[in-house]
Amino acid sequence: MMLSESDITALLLTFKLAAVTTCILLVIGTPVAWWLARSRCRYKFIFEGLIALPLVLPPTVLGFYLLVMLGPNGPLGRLMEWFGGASLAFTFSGLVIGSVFYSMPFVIQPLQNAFAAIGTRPMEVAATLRASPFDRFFTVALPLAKHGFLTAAVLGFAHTIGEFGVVLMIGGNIPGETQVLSIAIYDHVEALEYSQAHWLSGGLLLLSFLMLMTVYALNGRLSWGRT
Amino acid sequence: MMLSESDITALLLTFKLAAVTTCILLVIGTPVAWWLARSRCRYKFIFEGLIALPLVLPPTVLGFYLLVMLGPNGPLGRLMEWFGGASLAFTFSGLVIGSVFYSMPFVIQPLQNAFAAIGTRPMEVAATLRASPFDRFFTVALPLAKHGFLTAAVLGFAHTIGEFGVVLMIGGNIPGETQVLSIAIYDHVEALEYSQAHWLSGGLLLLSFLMLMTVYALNGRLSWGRT
Amino acid sequence: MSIKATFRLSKKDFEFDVELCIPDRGVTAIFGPSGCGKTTLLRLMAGLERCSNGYLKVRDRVWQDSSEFIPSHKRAIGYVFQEASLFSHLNVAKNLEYGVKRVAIAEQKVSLDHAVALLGIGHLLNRNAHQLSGGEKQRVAIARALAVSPKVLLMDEPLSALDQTLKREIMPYLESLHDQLDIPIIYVSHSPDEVARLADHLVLLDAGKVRADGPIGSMLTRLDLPLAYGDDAAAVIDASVVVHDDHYGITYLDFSGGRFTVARNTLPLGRPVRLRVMARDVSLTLERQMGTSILNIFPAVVEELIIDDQPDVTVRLRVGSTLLLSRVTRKSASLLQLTPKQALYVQIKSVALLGGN
Amino acid sequence: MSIKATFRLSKKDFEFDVELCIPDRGVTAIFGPSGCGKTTLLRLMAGLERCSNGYLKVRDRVWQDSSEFIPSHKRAIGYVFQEASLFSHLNVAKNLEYGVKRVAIAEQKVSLDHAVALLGIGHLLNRNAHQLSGGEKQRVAIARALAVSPKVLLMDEPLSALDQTLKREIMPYLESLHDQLDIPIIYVSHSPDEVARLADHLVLLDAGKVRADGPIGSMLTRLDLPLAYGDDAAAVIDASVVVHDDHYGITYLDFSGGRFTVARNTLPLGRPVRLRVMARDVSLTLERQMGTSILNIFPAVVEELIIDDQPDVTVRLRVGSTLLLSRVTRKSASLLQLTPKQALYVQIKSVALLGGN
Amino acid sequence: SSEIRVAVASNFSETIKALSTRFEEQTGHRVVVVVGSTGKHYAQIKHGAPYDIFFAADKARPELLDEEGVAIPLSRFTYAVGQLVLWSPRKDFVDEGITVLHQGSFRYLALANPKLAPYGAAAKEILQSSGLWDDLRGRMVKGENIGQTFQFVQSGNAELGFVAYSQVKARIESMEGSAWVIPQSSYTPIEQQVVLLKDNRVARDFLAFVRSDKSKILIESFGYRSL
Ligand SMILES: Nc1ncnc2c1ncn2[C@@H]1O[C@H](COP(=O)(O)OP(=O)(O)OP(=O)(O)O)[C@@H](O)[C@H]1O
Ligand SMILES: Nc1ncnc2c1ncn2[C@@H]1O[C@H](COP(=O)(O)OP(=O)(O)OP(=O)(O)O)[C@@H](O)[C@H]1O
Ligand SMILES: [Mg+2]
Ligand SMILES: [Mg+2]
Repeated sequence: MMLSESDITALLLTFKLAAVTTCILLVIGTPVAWWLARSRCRYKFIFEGLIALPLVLPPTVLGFYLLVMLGPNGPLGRLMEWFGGASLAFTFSGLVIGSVFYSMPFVIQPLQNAFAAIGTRPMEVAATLRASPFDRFFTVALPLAKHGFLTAAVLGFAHTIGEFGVVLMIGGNIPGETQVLSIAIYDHVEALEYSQAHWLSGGLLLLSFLMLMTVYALNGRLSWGRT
Repeated sequence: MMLSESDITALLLTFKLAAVTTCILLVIGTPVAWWLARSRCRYKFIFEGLIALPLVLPPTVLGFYLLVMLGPNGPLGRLMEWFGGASLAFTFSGLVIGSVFYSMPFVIQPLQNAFAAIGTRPMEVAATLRASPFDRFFTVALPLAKHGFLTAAVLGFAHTIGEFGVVLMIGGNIPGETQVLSIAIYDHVEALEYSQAHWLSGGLLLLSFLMLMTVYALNGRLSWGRT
Repeated sequence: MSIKATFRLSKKDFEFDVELCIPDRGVTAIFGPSGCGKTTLLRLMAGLERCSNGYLKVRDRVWQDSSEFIPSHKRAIGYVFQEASLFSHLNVAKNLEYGVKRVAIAEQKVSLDHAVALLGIGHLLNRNAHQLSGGEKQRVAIARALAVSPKVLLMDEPLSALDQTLKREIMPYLESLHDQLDIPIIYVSHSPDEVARLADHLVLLDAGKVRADGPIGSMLTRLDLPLAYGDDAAAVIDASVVVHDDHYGITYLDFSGGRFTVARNTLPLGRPVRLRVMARDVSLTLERQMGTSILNIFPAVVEELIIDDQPDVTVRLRVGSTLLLSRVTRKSASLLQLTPKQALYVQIKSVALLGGN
Repeated sequence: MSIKATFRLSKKDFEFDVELCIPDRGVTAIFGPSGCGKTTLLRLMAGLERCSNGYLKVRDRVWQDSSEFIPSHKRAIGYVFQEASLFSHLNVAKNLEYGVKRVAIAEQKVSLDHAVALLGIGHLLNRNAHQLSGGEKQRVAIARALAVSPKVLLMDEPLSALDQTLKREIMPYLESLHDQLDIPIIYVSHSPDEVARLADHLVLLDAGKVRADGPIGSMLTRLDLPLAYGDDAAAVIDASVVVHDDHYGITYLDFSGGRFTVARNTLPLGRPVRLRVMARDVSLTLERQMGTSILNIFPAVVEELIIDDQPDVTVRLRVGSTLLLSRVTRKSASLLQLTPKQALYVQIKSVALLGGN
Repeated sequence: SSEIRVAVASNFSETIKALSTRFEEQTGHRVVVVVGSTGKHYAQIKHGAPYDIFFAADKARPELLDEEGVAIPLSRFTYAVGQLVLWSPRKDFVDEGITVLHQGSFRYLALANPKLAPYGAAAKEILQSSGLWDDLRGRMVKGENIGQTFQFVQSGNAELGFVAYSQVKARIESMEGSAWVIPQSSYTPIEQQVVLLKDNRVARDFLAFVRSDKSKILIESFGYRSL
C-alpha cells in the first residue's frame, strides 16, 4: 500500500508547519519565559495563569473562536483587511497562528523552569567577566538551559504535529494548503480507509520516533553535567 | 443564559477526569522521570523518544487505535476479558486510561528536567545524613523539584481538560459517565448553539483561570530560592 | 582495632591507588597538595564513590569488600563537604534536624543544642541557606554532621572558610569530640597549622598515592618529607600539666626532656597536653644563656642535619626522648659548627598549647 | 587618587553601613569575622548588589552615585567569588577565554598563558568543571579573573581552598600584579598570615561597620585592636637589599633600625622588601647576647605595653623608626621590669621575607 | 482547465471522490475535495472559507445558508438520501425488525448524536416510536458523526448500532455480520442537500454532472437512494 500524492503533500506540510511553529514559539517564548523566571513582579502569577489557559479549551473550540476572530468579520480579520492584507483563515499563516497559540504553554513552561534552575550566580560571574546582559543571556543562560530548550522544542514540535482541532477549524482541510497529516489520517479513518490510515499513522510514528530518538541521543551525547 | 443540567454534569465529570488523570500521571510519571534523569543507561534515549511519541498522533487517531485495542478483538480487550473484566470502552476508566496515555509526556518531561537540575550533591548530602534512597527521594528530590511538579501538574491537568479527540473516540458521550465538557462544548458548536457554547467556554476559561492563578500565586508565595 | 582501607580507581589523567591502616581513635589528617585525591579518598570511605575491588573495614565492621557494599546511609558517618552543601529547600533549623531525626535516640550522643551553641549559629536558625555568608554556611554544615552522632567523622577542609577566632573556638571542640565520643576523625586539610593542632596521625597523599603515614610526632620531624621544610615546619611534644603559678600567670608542663614554662592556662593538673614548637622558633646556643626573655631552654643533642646549597638548614634534635626541629641559617650552622651527636642548648622562643590529647 | 565608597544597606538581622577611602595602589585587605559583611562589601563594589544611596568612585571614575549606576559588566573589575563559580557548560579553556574575549586587545595586559602557567592549570584545560578538585576550580577562577586585565581586582577569600605550596606560589604573583599593572587589589581574607603578607592597607570590619583602617604597619601594631593579640600578631618592616653573602648563603637587609641577616635570596641589590616579624618570635634581653644562633639583635626602646591579668604581655617597641611587637610572658615582663621608654635589645629569631613592595 | 473546491460531509467522501474522478476525466477540470463535518463546514463557510460547493450531510445547514444569503439562490437540491441500518458485526444478532432491541441482550447500542447528525435523528425517531428511547438511554453510545458511530460498532465495543447503509453495503452483500435495513417509511428521510457557494461555470457544471442519471446510479451503488 503506497501513500497517495496528497498524503505526501500533507506530510511535508505537517513538518513544515511544526518546524515553523516551533521556531516561532522558541523565539517568542524565550523572552517571556525569561521574564517569568526572573521577574519579582507581584502580579506575575496572572500571566502564568493566562499562558496555560489555551490548554483547557478543546482544540476545536479554540479553533472555532480563532476562526471567528480571524474571519472577515472578526476583529483580527478586520485589522488585517485594514492593513490591506487578506484574511488569515484558511491559509498556512492562519495555521501557524493557531498552532503557536495552542502550543505556547508547552514551550514556555519548560523554558521558564530551566531558566529558574540556573540561579543568579552564573549570570553574576558573566557580568564580572564583562558580558552585557544580552551577551550573558546568550552565552550563559541559553547554554545552561539547553535541556529546557530541548524539552520545549520536542513538546512544541510533537504537539504541533499531532495538532488537529485548531488546524481543522481555521485551516479547513484544503489539500496542499492546510491539510496536514493529522487531518489526512483522520479523514482516512472517517472514510473507513483503514489500511491507508494505518500506513500513514505507522509512517508518522516511525518518522517521529526516529527524529525524537536522534534528538535525545544527540542531547545525551553532548550532555556535560553530572546526571 | 443558564447552563443546562447536563452541562453541569459534564463540568463536574471533566474536573474529576482531569484530577484523577493528573494524580495517576504524577504517580506513574515520577519514578519514570527519575529514572530518565538519573540513569546512565546507554539506550535511555529510546525510552525518551517513546514517551514523546503519543504526542505526534492526532488525538482522534490515537483514540481510534485505542478503541480498536480495547474492543473484544483487540489485545487489551482480550486481556480484560481474560481477567474477567468488562471492556473499558465507553467507561470512565477507559477515559482515564486514554487521557493518561495521551498526557504522559507533558508530565514526564518537566519532571525529568526538574530532577536533572537538582544534581547529585543534595542526594549525597542526604545519604551522609542517614536518609535511605527512598527517604531522600521524598525529602530532598521531591521538594527541590517542586517547580517541575507544578508545571507537570498544570500541563497534565489543563491538557486533560482540553482533551477531546481521545475522549470523543473511546468515550461514547454518555452523560454522567463519559460526556465531558470539551465534547459538550463541541456539540454546541456543531449544533450551531453558539450562545451555549460561548457560555460554557467562558465559564470553563474563567474557572480554569482562577484555578491556575491560585496555583501560581501559592507557588510564588511558597517559593524559597533566589529567582 | 583500626580502619583499614584499600582503594584503586582511575579517572581521566588521575590514578588513585591507596592502601591505608588508620588508627580508630583520634584525628587522622589527610594532607597533600590540591588535586592529590584527598576528597576522592573521603568519598570512597563514605561510599559516595564506588570502586570495584576496594576494601574498607571500620573497627570490626566491613563496609566494603568484594562481596559487600554498605550504602552511605547505613554507614555511621558524619561528612562535611568541601563546598557548602546545605539543603536549599530547608531553613537552617530544618537542615540541622534532618540528620538527627534519622538517628535512633539511643545513638544520639551529640546534642543539637550543643553543636548549635558551639558553632555560634543560634541566631541563624530561621534563615534560609541563601541568606547566609560563606562561613555561616560552613558552620551549619559542621553542626549538621556532628549532630548525627557519627562513628567516624569525615571532614573535607571544614574550617577553610572560617576566620581564626572561629577556628580556635571550634578546634578544641573537635579535639574533645574523640575523647568524649571515642570517634575517629578523618580530617582533610592543607593547613599545616590545623594539622599540627589536631592530628594524631598523618597521611601524606601525593598524586593519588600514600607518600607516607604515621603518628604526627615522627611524621613532622622526618627530614625526608617535605613537612620539615615549609615555613610552618614544627614538632609536637606530648607533655602534662604540673604546676600553675598564679603570681606570674604561668603554667609549668613536664615532658620527657624537661619542664616547659608557658602562659597560665586553666587545665587541671596532671592533664596531658600537646605542644607545638615551630622549627623557626627554636634557636640553638652552645652555652645556656642568662638574662633573656626566653624561659624555655633545654639541653639537646643534634640527631640529624642536612646541609646542602639551601640558605636554611633544618636540624633534628633530641631533647630527652622528644624530637624537635630547628631552622637556622647556614651561617649559624657553620658558626656553631653543628654536627650530629653534638650537645647544645635549644632556646624555644614560643610554644603553642594545642589542648588535651 | 583613591577609591571612595559609601554604602548603607540592611538585610534581615544585618545592618551594613560603611564609609571607606582606600588607596588606589597596592593591596587592601578586608579582614573580619565570619558574617561581618566582607562579601557584601565586595558585591556592592562590583555592582552585583545595589543599595539606593550609595557612592563609589574608583580613581577618577564614579561608578555609583545618586544619579548613576554603572552596571557590573562595564566596571573594569576582576572578581574571584568565595565559592567555586566556573561555568558548567564550558570546559576550563573556554571558561578562561570567556572574559578575555570581551576585553579590547589594547586593554589586555595580563596574558592568559601567563596566568595559566602561574596557577599550574595547564593540564586541566580540556576538563569540565565537575572533573576538577576544589582547589583546582578555585585556581581556574583566579586565572579567569586575572585574565580580564581588571583595573580593580576583588578577591573573596581566593586562596582558602589552596594548599600552602600553591598559596606561596600564587601570592608573589598577586604581589607583583599591582607593581606591573598598577591595579589595586581588594582582598577579603580571614588569614592574618595572608593579610600580613599581602596587604599594604587594612580595613577591619565588624558587624557591618568599619572598626578601623589604615596602613598595614601601624594597624598591626596598634594595641587597641585585636590584631596585636592573636597567635599571629606580627609587625611588618620595610627594608631593602644591601649585600648578598654567597659563602654563608646569607642576604643582608637594611631598615631604619639596623641591618637584618636573612637567608640568601635572589633579589637585586637595592630592592625594597617587606619583612614580617611575628610578636612571638621577638624576645627581649637586657644585654646583647653572644654565642647564639640568633643573628638579628637590635637595640630598641619600649613604647607601650599593657599589663593586665592576661598571662601574656604584648609590648610595642621602636627600633629606629620601625615599630615591632613582642609577646612575652608576664613573668618575663616582670623579671625584666619592662616599662615604657626602657632601652633593651630585641632578638628576632626568625623573619619572613614578604617580597617586593 | 480550472479547479473547484468542494466541501463534503465525511460520510459522502468516498462517493464524491468517485464522482469527481469521472468528472475530471470528462472535463479535465480539477475537483479538490475537502472532507469534514457538516457543522464545521457551515461555521467555516460563514467565516469565509474558500469553497465553491457544499455537500452537506443534512438538509438543515444548506437551508440556513440559503436563508442567510450565503449560498447562491436556487442552487440547493437533494443529492442523496441516506438509508439507516441497524447493524452488528455478529452473525445472527440482528434480524429483520426491532426485536433485538427489545430483548436487550447487549451492553451498548451505538448511534450518531441526534443533535448533530441526521442519521442520529432518524435513529432517535425509531427508538422513540418503538418506546425504547428512555429504556435504552444508559446503554446508548453516541458518535459525533455517523463515521465514528460505525467505528464503535465495527471495533466490537458496541454490539450493534444504527449506521448508514452506505457504510455497510459491501458487508451486507457479503453476508458479514447481521443487519436490518430499516424501511424508509418509519423515519423522516435523511435528505443530504448541496448548495452552490460561488457562482462559476465549472461548479455549475459539476452540480449538473452530479444530477445526471449516470451519477445517480453511481450514488445509489454506494448505498444511497436518490430522490
Ligand atoms: N539574603 C540575606 N538575608 C538576610 N541576611 C543575609 C542575607 N545575605 C547575607 N546575610 C547576612 O549578612 C551578613 C553579611 O554577610 P556576608 O556574606 O557579607 O559575610 P562575610 O563577611 O562575607 O562572611 P564570611 O566570612 O562567612 O563569608 C551575614 O551576617 C549574613 O547572615
Ligand atoms: N570526574 C573527574 N574526571 C576526571 N578527573 C577528575 C574527576 N574528578 C576529579 N578528578 C581529578 O582527580 C584528582 C583528585 O581530585 P580530588 O577532588 O580528590 O582532589 P583533592 O585532593 O580533594 O584536591 P583539592 O585540595 O583541590 O580539593 C584531581 O586531579 C582531579 O582533577
Ligand atoms: Mg578536595
Ligand atoms: Mg563571605
